[in-house]
Amino acid sequence: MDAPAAPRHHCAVVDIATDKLDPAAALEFVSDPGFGGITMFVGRVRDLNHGRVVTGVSYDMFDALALNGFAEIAARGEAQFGPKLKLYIAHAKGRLGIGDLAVVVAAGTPHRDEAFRACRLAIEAVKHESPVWKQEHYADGDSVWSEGCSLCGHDAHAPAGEGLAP
Amino acid sequence: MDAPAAPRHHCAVVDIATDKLDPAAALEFVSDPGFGGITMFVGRVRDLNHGRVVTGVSYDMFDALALNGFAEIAARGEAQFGPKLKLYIAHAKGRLGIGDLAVVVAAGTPHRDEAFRACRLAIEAVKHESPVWKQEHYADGDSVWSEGCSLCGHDAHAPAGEGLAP
Amino acid sequence: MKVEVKLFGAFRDYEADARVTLELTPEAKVADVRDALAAYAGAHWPQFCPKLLKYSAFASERAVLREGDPIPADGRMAVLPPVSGG
Amino acid sequence: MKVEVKLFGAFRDYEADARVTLELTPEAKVADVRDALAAYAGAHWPQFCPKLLKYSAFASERAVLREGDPIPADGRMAVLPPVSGG
Repeated sequence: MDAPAAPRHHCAVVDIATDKLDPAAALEFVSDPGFGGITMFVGRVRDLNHGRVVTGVSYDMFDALALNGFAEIAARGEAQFGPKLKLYIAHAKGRLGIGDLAVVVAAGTPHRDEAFRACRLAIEAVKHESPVWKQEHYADGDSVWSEGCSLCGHDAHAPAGEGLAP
Repeated sequence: MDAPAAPRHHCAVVDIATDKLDPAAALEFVSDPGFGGITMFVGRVRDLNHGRVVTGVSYDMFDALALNGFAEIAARGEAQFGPKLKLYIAHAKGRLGIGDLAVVVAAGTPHRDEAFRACRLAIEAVKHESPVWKQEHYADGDSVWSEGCSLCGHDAHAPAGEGLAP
Repeated sequence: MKVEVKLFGAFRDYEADARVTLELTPEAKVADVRDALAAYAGAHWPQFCPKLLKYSAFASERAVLREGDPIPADGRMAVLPPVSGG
Repeated sequence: MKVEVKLFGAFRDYEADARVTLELTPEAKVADVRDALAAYAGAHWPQFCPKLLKYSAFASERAVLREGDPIPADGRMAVLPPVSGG
């Protein structure tokens, strides 16, 4: 089958000061008459993390590099699952409250197994590779940058609990 | 943590003559301030199956047994993932056109891995165990009941291509 | 006793009202209902493919039944061809 | 040459305008920028934990860079602490 003319991948950084993540738009984007399966992941801000009461989070992002990375993730999905894949990747930036949407990833494919695998591939890549940083704000007034995944090739993950943040 | 008071599982058979599947309601239902991950699967009617042009499908369903089965699937999810799980399972019955939603399954959990696994567990169980039968209608006027999964304990799957339908 | 078997999926093509009433003894098991339905199909459904019944299960409104299970007390059953939801 | 390093995440806490300008030779590599930033941090950021830089990567707007890569021609870089999106 020839690739359809419309873009098959949508990548976005959404500044929630002026906009918001839209799961319905994600479903719509990855839909196709030839697709029977759509899998969507929605990440939301939780009220508790490691036992601390969270009142909100701030996401910092290197927009240009993040968008490049999202497009690269989509290309990787297409290399793995072929052109019969539509992928939607959108991440929020700015200050979010509890329950606010932080990330929406959706994958549409002819069959469900590829939809699940493509969606999982995309959200894992977004989480582990994208230049996005989360700062949690706590009920006691404290704020802490989350420890995360090191992008240094020589050491894929920073050890947990080493106190990288000041 | 005590189980919350609100029902954690929503199971429905939706007669699309009078109603329709609602992914937004599914997302809303499985949301919780303590949940960071939501995974949703949406199954839609495809325009092609095994190379034949499909114009629509009809879903037949044994409603009472199907609802019992959905509740049993939810109980299985809770046994596997614990009470911090909200699950939404809804399947359409009646005549559907191309692109219409056939099934919506959503799982909300504190973290994303459980959300993916619970959603996958639920859709696989719905597909393989629920008393639902799909009849495909083709452009040439023909209609065929899809071959499927046998519920006989002695023989879990009917062999493909044996021509079970008349 | 009379046992009413609801028909679903491909079985619907054989009976306009999607049900068959069979006569069985009170001590009959699900396997006997299967035999009785096979006999009924052989007598009334000339186009019927016996493989469909071979791969079908029987159920009450609450559960799929095994071959050795007794017939539900209310005599209400269903025959479930291989399922294809989702 | 002047190299402007944008600061993200936990690095933002150390400079109000979230950038540092470093002086490097034209043939400098990414590893030299890392050393220069470590020296800058040691001189200007009393609260700084050196482990943060150890686990951080450098990047242009287009890609994460390796230690042996040359500095981008436009002198614009970013330091990326461990990421925590999603």
